[in-house]
Amino acid sequence: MSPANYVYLAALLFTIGAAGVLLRRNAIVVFMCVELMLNAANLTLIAFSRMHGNLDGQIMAFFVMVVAAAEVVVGLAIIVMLYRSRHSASVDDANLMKL
Amino acid sequence: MESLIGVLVGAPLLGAAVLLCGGKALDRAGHWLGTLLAAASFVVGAVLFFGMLGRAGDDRAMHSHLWSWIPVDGFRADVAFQLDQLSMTFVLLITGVGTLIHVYSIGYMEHDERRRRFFGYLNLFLAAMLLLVLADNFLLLYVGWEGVGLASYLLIGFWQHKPSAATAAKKAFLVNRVGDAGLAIAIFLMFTTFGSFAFAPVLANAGDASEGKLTAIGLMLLLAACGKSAQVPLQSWLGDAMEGPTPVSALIHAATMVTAGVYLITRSGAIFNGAPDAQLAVVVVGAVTLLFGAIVGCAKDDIKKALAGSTMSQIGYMILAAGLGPVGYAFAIMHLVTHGFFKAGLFLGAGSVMHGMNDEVDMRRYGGLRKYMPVTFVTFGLGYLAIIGFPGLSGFFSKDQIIEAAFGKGGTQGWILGGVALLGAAITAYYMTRVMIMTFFGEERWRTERTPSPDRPDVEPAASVRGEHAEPHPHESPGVMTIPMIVLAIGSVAAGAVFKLGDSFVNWLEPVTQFEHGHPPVSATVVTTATIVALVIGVGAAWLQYGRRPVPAVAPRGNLLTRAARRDLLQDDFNHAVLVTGGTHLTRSLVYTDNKVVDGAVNGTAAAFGGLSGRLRRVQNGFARTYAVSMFGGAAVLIAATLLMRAV
Amino acid sequence: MSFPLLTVTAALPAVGAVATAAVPAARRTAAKWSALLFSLATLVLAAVVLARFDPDGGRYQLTESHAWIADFGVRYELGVDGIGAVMIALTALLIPFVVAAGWHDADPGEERPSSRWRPTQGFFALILAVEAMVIVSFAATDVFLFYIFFEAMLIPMYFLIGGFGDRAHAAGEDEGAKQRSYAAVKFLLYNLAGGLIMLAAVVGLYAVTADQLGTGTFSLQQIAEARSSGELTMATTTERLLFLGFFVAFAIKAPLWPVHTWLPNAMGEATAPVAVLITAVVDKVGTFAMLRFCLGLFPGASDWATPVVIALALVSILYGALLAVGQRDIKRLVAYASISHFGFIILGIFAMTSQGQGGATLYMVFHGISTAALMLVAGFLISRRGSRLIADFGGVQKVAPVLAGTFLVGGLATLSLPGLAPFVSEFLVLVGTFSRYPVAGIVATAGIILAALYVLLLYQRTMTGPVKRPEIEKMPDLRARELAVAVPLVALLVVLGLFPKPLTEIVNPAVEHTMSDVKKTDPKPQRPVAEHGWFDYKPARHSGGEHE
Amino acid sequence: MNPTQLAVAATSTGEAVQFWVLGTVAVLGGLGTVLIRRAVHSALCLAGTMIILAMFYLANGAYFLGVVQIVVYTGAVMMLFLFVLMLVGVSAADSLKETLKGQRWLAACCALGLGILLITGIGQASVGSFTGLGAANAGGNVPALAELLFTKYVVAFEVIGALLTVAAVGATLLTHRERVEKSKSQREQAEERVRAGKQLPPLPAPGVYARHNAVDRPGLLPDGTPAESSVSHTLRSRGQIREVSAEQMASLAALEQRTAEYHGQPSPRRGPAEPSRRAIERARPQDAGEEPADGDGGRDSEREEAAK
Repeated sequence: MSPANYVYLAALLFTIGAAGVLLRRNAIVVFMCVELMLNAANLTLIAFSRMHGNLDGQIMAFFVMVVAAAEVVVGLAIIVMLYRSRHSASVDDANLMKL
Repeated sequence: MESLIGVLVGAPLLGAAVLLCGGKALDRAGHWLGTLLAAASFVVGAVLFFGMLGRAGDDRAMHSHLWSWIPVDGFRADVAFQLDQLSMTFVLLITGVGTLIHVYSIGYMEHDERRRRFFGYLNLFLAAMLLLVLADNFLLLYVGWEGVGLASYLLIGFWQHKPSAATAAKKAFLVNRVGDAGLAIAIFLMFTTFGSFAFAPVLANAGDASEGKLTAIGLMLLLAACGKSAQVPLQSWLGDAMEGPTPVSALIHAATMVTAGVYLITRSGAIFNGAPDAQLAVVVVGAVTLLFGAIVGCAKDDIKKALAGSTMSQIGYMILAAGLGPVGYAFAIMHLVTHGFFKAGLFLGAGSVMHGMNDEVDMRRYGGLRKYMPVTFVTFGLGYLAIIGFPGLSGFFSKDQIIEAAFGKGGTQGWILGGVALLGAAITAYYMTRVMIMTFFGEERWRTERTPSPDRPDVEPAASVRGEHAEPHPHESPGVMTIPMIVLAIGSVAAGAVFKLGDSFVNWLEPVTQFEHGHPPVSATVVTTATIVALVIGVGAAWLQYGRRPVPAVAPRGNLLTRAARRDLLQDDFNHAVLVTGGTHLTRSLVYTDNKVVDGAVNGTAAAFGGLSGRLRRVQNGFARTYAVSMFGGAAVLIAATLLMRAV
Repeated sequence: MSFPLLTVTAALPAVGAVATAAVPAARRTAAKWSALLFSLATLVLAAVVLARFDPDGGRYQLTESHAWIADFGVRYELGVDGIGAVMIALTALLIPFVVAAGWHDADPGEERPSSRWRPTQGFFALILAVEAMVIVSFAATDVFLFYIFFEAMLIPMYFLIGGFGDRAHAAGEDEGAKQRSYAAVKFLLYNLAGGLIMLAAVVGLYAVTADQLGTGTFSLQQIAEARSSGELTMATTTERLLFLGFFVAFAIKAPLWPVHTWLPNAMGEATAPVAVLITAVVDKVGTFAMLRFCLGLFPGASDWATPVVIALALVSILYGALLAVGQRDIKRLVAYASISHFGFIILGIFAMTSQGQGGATLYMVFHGISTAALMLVAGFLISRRGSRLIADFGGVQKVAPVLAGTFLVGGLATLSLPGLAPFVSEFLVLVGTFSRYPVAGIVATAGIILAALYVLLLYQRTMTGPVKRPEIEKMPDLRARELAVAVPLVALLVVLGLFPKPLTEIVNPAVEHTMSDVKKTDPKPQRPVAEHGWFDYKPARHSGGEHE
Repeated sequence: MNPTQLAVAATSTGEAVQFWVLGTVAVLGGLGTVLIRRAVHSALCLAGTMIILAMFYLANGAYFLGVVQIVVYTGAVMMLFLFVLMLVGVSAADSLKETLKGQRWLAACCALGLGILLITGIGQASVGSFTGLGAANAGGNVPALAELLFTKYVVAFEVIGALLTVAAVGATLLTHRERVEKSKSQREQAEERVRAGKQLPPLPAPGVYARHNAVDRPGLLPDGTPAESSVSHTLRSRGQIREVSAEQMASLAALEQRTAEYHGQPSPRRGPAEPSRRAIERARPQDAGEEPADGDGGRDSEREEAAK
């Protein structure tokens, strides 16, 4: 079995995640889709790590996880804030960012 | 001796500077200072004249180089003077008549609070006019040329509080400016043809240049002369210029400045000699103006405007003579000088009449004034006799010569020109007799009131009706005014005979202008006789119309020609319709264009960008998902581009 | 290493600007005097520059050269030829008048009495800053150095136009402020757009020199040397594009039709002294730079563009004059008259004759002085009446004869009356143009008729006629300060009109250098007259018959 | 099978089978995350996908990460998601109606395009075969990772630590609600009440006359009307108060009547049965249906209150 399979799988998951980000309105679900994309990236990293026979890829995946965790923490905090002020978690309701 | 030439110009220039820059302290003595400096200039001129007489005819020209003015690589203009016989003639005329008119103005302007400034302007005029005739190159002549224009502008508009005076001044300057442009172009042509525009090299080498060039230069010079000398088609300003004080009309718009065109053509004789087409144009202009001015002069009721028409006509004679070439130059200048005397005298007389009549200018409000103003009557009468060419007086000699020379042109042209000149002489006699009769003879029409009647709303009410003055009490003017009139009257009587005596004047000018005898198809005696006949006809017609019958106090409507002549033969109407109205529309549309089209193009571009960004702004709709789409789309495009680059 | 005279001349007003800005808020008069003294000191230095300049010496004199941005071959290079020296002198001459005329223009009004509000200090400091930048622009022989100051000038000018408008606005204070900010923004955008185009050309020039010489340079002298030795040859298209980049910037600055529309707005809304600063000083950088950079760096392209430029200049002359006739606002009238005059200057430059270019240089100087005289006196007039509309005046001559007199002299200078300075330059430009392009010369001559029309119309409508309005009846004549501004300018106009020789002597060699840059010689007259021989001139006797 | 060997023997058939089975499930989980309306279900799908990914990690020799994926990601992070979901509303579900015009098409295009491009890109890349992590993991996966982390990547590690700290503090700060103004003292509150014109003394107690002391029954005012303010607002809005019945009111009135007669006093005002009824109706909106004549008025006033 070729490492390419893992990479194809990752690409598929990444694309699904991207579609989710674009389609879903619930901020939390959007966030989950972002997580999916990150995980897809991690999968490639780990697959490549095995392919090359060193652990740098795993280290990268580790860092990605940490960053994702930090991002989730801050992101969810923002969502909570948003919900408090707008009583909604829909990304479409926060549409003041325009000219 | 040469260094005195500078003084000629310098003295009045100093006077102008002092009088115009000096404060009110000079108000009391300013007029004397101005007169003194004018007289000083005359004295210097006389000294130079006698010095000149002491030398041989070919050796009389003097030069004085003052300083290098504009030296730019190949283009050299200097402030340098040249005093030859032609210039000398003018110097004496200008300073002489100028001084007399200064004296006259002391009386005439006595009650004007701005008299100091008036004398300053008069001095400025003298300086500019002397510069004009003394310059040794065309550029310096141009300085004098525009300088007299400025002085004329200032003096016509001297009573600036009158809108009509201000308008007339502006008109005079503008029309002159058109002529000035012609002079400028003539100078450009000289520079490109000869590499110089000093008299000596240009005139000496004129024969070498191509006839086309010379014709072009000649026509441009003629344009300049038309402007300054009020010749058709640039004559329209002269009548309006009578808004100025009467001494100004006498000095500038009769005796000196308006004859500058004749000077220019005579001075550039060498150029015209090489360009027969240009000469023909000069002659035509002179002949047309001669009739034009005379006809206008017949119809005007304003005494000054009638005289202005006469001036135009007389200068037409001079231009006509100058256009005849070496045959006529000397006669043109001779008529110029005699005209300087009698026309200045006539204007001063008119001024004296107005002075006694509360500034009334309408001759229909005059009549029978000979009893009240004997000196004015006599001097005016002598001037009158001189201008109509009464045998023995100055006008007779000078005008007769011109008519003879015109016939001498030869062929059909000669007959036409001679005929026109003869006709002009008859009309001159007619309108001058009319002026004379209406002013000094007949019933005393100034005693009757006159108001504009409903059917003639264009009639200007009499001065007394206008409420400006009370009923006039005609009286003789003070001595300071009559003495210059007497001197000028003597000049009008005697100058012609003196000049004619032994052809002294022609011989005097001959080294500068050359002279050749014309060959008229008929003998001189016949021409003289014809002239006298024309004179008699003119006087008779005028007497029949105005002497035998009482002059109506309100001008009759008159026939078509009269009405047209009253309106300066419709030239102003033409100018107004074509130039003023057209110009106004042009400027208005250009102002509109500048705001809407030129500026609009720029503002439109700005607005287009604004509109575009307004559209693009809508893409920024605030929805995070839309932004996300563009982000992913961008990423997709980038990946596509990378893949494509690799593929290629 | 000699004394850096040019740097000091340029630095002095800059120091003055800082000093003036630092004057405490309450001591406004001290700020005014500081500005006046610094500008006068600069005038003295400029006179020294003029005196030290040797017309027979090398092309660029008083040179200074220091490395600046070595990586890009940018050097701090100053030096003046005759034209530059004269222009620096003009700048230094006019600023004291501008300062004196604007003495009360920036006094804080009743509405802003706060002691921390310091408009006066700012106004005069900005004027001095402009002076410093203009002097560097005239002295810079490094293209990049020139570019920086050419652009930097916009900043103080922007604030001068937008911040210190004319209080006399017909449409009221608020509308006035709106118009003013519009004018300032328009000024900035136009000139910025030109500057950006020029920046591209500057970079392009660097690329060309770097490509061909190995090391890129902006130095005029180096480029000229490389060109004459054949090391540097620009491809025709490259040269034309670079020329256009420079020319557009200068044409906007100058301003040339059709990119002129910022000038009437800017001059109309700014105070009269600032308007003088714009048209008499700052705009001259544009025409000066055409002469030095467009012709000096791209002679071939200049030759190529000449027909179009001449056509545009002619349009400017007639169009500006006709629009001046149609104006109802005194200051806008002067602005359009200036557009007409700038047309003459550009015409003279591109006529490529020594008379034309010498005339154009003199024109820059004399137009500066004459416009200053006319505009400053107009400013005095406007401040008395509180209106800029011509229709609001009439009969001023009667109540204020000295004001009317100086105004008339300024106007007559504007219409190039012989005897006053502008005549000399205008005539030279016309002769120079005519000798190469006769038709253009004749068309331009029509401009002098129109000039008479707009000047005399203006004078007639404002000064003559009966006094109809009570505001005019009480109008005072020129005060001592105003006389001190008007009289020297008028005197200069007269003196330079009669004795322009000192200036022409300085300018002539520089013009010859420019002419050799563009490889042009004056057209020869058809029948040249060898030398002025009028002392031994005897009129030839014509028999007369030969022409008949 | 030895895990090390598993990693080395890269492409066993077992792994292939595992890949295809689990991979399919992972994709289905991903699709579920995106497509299911209810957020909780989405989260569950995602958690499933993540666990499968953890298995892939393990299969690829990343034992530490596989465990971390399960513990930290699936365990902690997803729980965090669920917590926030609870906070925001478990029942929250996206409606299927797309609000942004063309968004769905654009999103589909983007996603499809991105996917196609990615897959094309991978197809063009020359992906080799597995080298295997046998050598790298020789001393155990965790020590090997640790060695790298604390030597080669120590700076990044520190920075990421700082990032985590900052993120934690930031999240705390974001969600923390600072009291922006000083709390009012009793006196200030009293003054405010006076100024607002509210009732100053304590509210009347419910259930007067000692007949009813329950809090759900209004006290009666001296004129016999029930005092609405005597019962808790909460009880009333829940509809949990009891009315003062008409009979009781009537008997009360009769009692007073008799008392008056006994004292020979003139007859007191007629008991305010009508107003009291109205007041009670107002207090009990759910009873309005029984007496339609009065019910409309009650309902109207209720709407007014709700509007306020």
